[in-house]
Amino acid sequence: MNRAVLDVSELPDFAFHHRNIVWWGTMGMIVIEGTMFAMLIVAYLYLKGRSPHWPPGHFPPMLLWGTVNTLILLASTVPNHLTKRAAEHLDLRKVRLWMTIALGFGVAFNIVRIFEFKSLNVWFDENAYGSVVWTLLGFHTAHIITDFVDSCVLLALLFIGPIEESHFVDVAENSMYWYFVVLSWIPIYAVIYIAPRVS
Amino acid sequence: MSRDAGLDRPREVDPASPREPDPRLDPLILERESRLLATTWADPKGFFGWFSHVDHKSIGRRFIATAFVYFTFGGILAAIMRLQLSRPENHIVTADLYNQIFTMHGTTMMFLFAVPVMLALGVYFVPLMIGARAIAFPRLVAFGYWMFLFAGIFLYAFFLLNVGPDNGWFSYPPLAGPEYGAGKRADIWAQLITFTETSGLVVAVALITTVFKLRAPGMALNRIPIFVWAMLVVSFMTVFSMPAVVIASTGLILDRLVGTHFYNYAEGGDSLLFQHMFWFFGHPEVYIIFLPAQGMMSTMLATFSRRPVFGYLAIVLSIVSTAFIGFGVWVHHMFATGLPQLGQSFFTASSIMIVVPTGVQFFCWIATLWTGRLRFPVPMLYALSFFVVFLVGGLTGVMLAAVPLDLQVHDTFFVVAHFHYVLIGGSVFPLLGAIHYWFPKLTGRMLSERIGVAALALFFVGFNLTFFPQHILGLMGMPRRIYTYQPETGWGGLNLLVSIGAGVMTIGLLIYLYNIIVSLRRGAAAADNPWDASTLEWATSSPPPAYNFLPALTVSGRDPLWEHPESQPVVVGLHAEQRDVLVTHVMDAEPDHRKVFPEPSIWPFITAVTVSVMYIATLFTPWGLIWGSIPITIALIGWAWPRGRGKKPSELDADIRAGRVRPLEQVQ
Amino acid sequence: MPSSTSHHASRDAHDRTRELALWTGVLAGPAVWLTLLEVNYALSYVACETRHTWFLHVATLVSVALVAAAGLWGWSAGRGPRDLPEPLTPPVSYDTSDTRARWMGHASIASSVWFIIVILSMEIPVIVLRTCQ
Amino acid sequence: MPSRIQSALDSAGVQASRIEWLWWLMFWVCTAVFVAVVVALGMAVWRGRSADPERPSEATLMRGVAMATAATIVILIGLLVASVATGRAIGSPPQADPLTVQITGYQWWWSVEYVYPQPNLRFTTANELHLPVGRPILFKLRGADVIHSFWVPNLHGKTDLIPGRENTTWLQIDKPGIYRGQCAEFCGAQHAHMALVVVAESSDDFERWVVAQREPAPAPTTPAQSRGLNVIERGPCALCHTIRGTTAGARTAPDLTHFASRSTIAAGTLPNTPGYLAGWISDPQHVKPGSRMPPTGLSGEDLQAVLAYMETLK
Repeated sequence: MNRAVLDVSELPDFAFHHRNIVWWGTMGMIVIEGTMFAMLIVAYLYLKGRSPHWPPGHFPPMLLWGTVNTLILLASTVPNHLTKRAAEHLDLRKVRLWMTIALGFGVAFNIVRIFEFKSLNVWFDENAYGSVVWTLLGFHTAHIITDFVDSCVLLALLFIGPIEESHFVDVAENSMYWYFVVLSWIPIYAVIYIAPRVS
Repeated sequence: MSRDAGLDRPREVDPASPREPDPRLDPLILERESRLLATTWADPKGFFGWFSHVDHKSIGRRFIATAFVYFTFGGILAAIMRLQLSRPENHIVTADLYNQIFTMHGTTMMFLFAVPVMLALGVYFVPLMIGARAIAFPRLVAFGYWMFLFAGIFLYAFFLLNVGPDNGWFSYPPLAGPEYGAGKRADIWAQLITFTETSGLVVAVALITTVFKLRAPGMALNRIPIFVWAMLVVSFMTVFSMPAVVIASTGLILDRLVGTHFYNYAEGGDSLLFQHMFWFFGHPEVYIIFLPAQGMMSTMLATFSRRPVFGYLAIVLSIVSTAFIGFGVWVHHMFATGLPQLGQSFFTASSIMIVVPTGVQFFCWIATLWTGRLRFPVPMLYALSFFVVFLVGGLTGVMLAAVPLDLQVHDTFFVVAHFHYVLIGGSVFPLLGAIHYWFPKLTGRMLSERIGVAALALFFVGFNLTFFPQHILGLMGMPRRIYTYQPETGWGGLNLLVSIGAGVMTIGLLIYLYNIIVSLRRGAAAADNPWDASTLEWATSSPPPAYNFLPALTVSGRDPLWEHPESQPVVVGLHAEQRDVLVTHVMDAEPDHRKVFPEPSIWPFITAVTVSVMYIATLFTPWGLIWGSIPITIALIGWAWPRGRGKKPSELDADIRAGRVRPLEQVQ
Repeated sequence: MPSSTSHHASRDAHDRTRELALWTGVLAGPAVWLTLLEVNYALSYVACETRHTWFLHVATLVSVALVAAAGLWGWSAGRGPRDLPEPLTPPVSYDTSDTRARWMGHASIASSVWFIIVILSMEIPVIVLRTCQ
Repeated sequence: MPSRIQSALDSAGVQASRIEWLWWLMFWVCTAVFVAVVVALGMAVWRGRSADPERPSEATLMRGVAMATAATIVILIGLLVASVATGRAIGSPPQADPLTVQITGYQWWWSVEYVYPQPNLRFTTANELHLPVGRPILFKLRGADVIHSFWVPNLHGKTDLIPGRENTTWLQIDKPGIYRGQCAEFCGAQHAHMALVVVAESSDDFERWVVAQREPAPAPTTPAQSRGLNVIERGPCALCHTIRGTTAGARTAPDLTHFASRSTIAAGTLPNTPGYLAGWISDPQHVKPGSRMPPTGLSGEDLQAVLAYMETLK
């Protein structure tokens, strides 16, 4: 049969960013969880709007630990960025290095997070305010831990193998997800720590 | 419009590609390649193999079949309700059982049938209609199927233990809250939501990625089949609406399990918060069910009018704007809750305006018929009956958008009639038609036309007998969700008529089922393209091979099979010995790179099991979340652990430094 | 192959703003309307307290302006073919991206006009109803 | 015809009749649209059956679709205006001195309090309202446990009774008569048996009724009646019910002070006759499974005595 052909045999077999379908999968997760965060924040503001005084019968959360954690998160974007770039250049050694450092930030963050819960000045079953701030903070912590475990497994793979080229894409996507965790924290921080101070 | 009706012919073929036959298209070569592909893409056999399938067609078939099983359950429950209501003060079921039954009916139909069956058809047909070799994230889709299967088993297991949810499919607190929702019933409802959302969300993400990245070369955005457009839009709606109900039901579980106060007014919570979040999901869900059906309508009408559907742009825009407006009408479920009238009326406006996009599609379809050369096989008859029944539901929808009128008929049988006209008329009619239409592709056999007509006739008559009188019952003051009524209300006569209608409708569906069973065994063998349709799923054998297409196709129009497909270039160069899939660009589907897709794996099944265990454990103790997540983590690691093609890090590093491995950005 | 990918990069660069315009044109209408709906719903409480509705009208006007602008931007981006080197990997993507862009240009206009109507329909309650009921 | 006492299409009040008007407007408009579309569909199908109909150009079709769409938008805008205008009309607050009635929804009955400025004029009854014709009535609606919905179709649309919120609605009755209402928001096991009776009567009759309702329960006159009261006060009844003028003063169940003046038992479940009442008192769970009223287990004599006493609660 005399038919024109489109020869794709020379095309490469992996790519980064939005050209790789893994990016779309990660984006899907990010959008879904971002929407959940948004819903929780809406719920918080809704309850705040219905309550005569806010926080009801409590001091607002202590600023110290939350702010410390915000700084840790923001700082963690540097090794995170370097990890991503190293991955895109298929530089295995640098990926290992920066990813380990980024994980260090993760550890620090999770430890401080414990103090954060303590400094909320309210217990989750005291009233609706306590319920919503605990849920917000807990939900975000769940994301941190998930990404943390994910990164650990990935890093272990990078050291002991077996790995293939596409793992560099996974590393890049993992970094992108970390960016999401950091960015989503900023509005949550505003809601948990600033909103109770502005009436 | 007509200018870019998608009929632009190929330009002069690239000089680079040879004019003499390409050796790779030699029939013998193709023959060998097809055998190789068949083994490469085959799902494993045997008992354990059965749990490891990742072929979107296999998963899709299971998905569709399972959804219809749950549909049958929901239908049986409906029949029991109609028996109970057939006369005043009937005692076929107790109040308690009736409340479980109507809750189970609604929950089943919405969460275990309507939404999943649409996603299921997407899983099976979207990759075929866009000429892809597989669905994106096949393992994730398999996982989604298992979660869906377990969701139903979970719900019905507890129902049979007489602890089925009994607060309605909307499960409002405080009735479903810790104080008044005794036992585990409300928790089971809330956890079922978590099950089905998990399933729906992963499938939606897979479908979005598939449509954006795996289209056949040349299938630019303006050439995507309308059904695929609908599935794409619906997947986006799923992604943005389901989180709302996840949060709502999570709040409910927390209130019940660990004593939070989201919905407890005594502690600063608010039960209307639940209603807002539930309906922010609940109304878009109606369109998640409805839009794919509209896509099926466009598909079938085009085929049986022997012309491209009229107004492609208008229809696509209608689908998209319906999706958006669908997110702005939820308050019309809450008109009776005493919200400020001005605020409510904004939602009246949107609820009324959302009619327009559907109207536009009606007009486009009528224009298509007007200028078509029609054929009337059973799918077309379903499509035509859709017009009549859905129109009724659409028009009563306008009435319900009016706050004053809604205050009268809200939560009455008028509303029951309305949304059954919308959901059955708007979705199930096209769906049953589409099953007729796609059955040859799904099974390689044709459904019997004769039996099909009989089934449709009974279904149509029974449906209208069942639901039309309910409008009147509602106006006569009969509320929903009552397990019985007194004779002096004067509702007995119409209710008897309704119940008779339900019987007729059931017979129709049974005949439909009989048709499927018989045709599976003795149906006439189906050709590749029995309806002479225009979309790509008909360009391969019926049923399609595991690898969908050989050779892989390119398109240069909206109706490839009506536009000299033989002169279309074909894709060569995908390796047959590994699961090569061509990834293309979002906008114009230009080839970008080849991706090796994952092998079959049992880990999605194992993961689904561990996740289900965790969900069920959290019904009883919050610690289920902690302990349950450990096996899940293990399962996920097993899932992600690379097999076969992996190398030692040192080797890979060496390859990279030697330049043997280069991502696209570095190819220069 | 190598040549065509480098040229691919250039294509991407060249397209970016155009695609942005097209997507904005198509999606601005619904997005702005949805935002306006939420805003109006929130403001309806304010309207009840203050017995004023002027800010609702202002919100409507702003939204209409935004949607109209976006629609026109998208439409203009959809017009006329581009002078570009031969696309990647013939013979598939003939003038695909031009017909597609024109198509999205039409979509921008249609979408914007339609959603301006929807936005205006939300003025009716504001005009007819009292602020608190 | 019995159905007429609970029908949205037999309006007996200002609000209901406005809504009914809107209903008929929408009904006829929608019917017209339905006919138009089905006719167009029929013609299209009819043409399409012929082998090769002469085809209008795509442009002509586009014009047709555009015009149909424009027509749709115009019609819908019209309906939107009608709807909002009706909403404004029924939502306007009462002008003249309204009668204020506080309704509280319980699982599964209605507590009705007639609210007067002077506390001593207030009184409480249950499941049966008497309302004056031609006078605006303001309802204050509360949910005691779960969400219920107050709905008397002949008079007005429904409004929810939500715990922790107070909703208000108001209506005005034109036609005297007896109307039936029913809880319209699913509220649990006995949602089906949560009806209320509305007796709409002239202001004079109404005022007479009010005066009677304000009275405490009459003292028992016969030995049987006294025994009945005794059983009620010492027995389980007094744990939940109130009978003004006796020591029974609990508020978790319907006020029985003028029980005999009502037409139904258990929120419209049974007609109020001695026979049904006996059945209800001895085993409520049989009549209304899940009801909050437990079986009283009264002896035959006690039961007869209670019935004898309760007949006096006019």
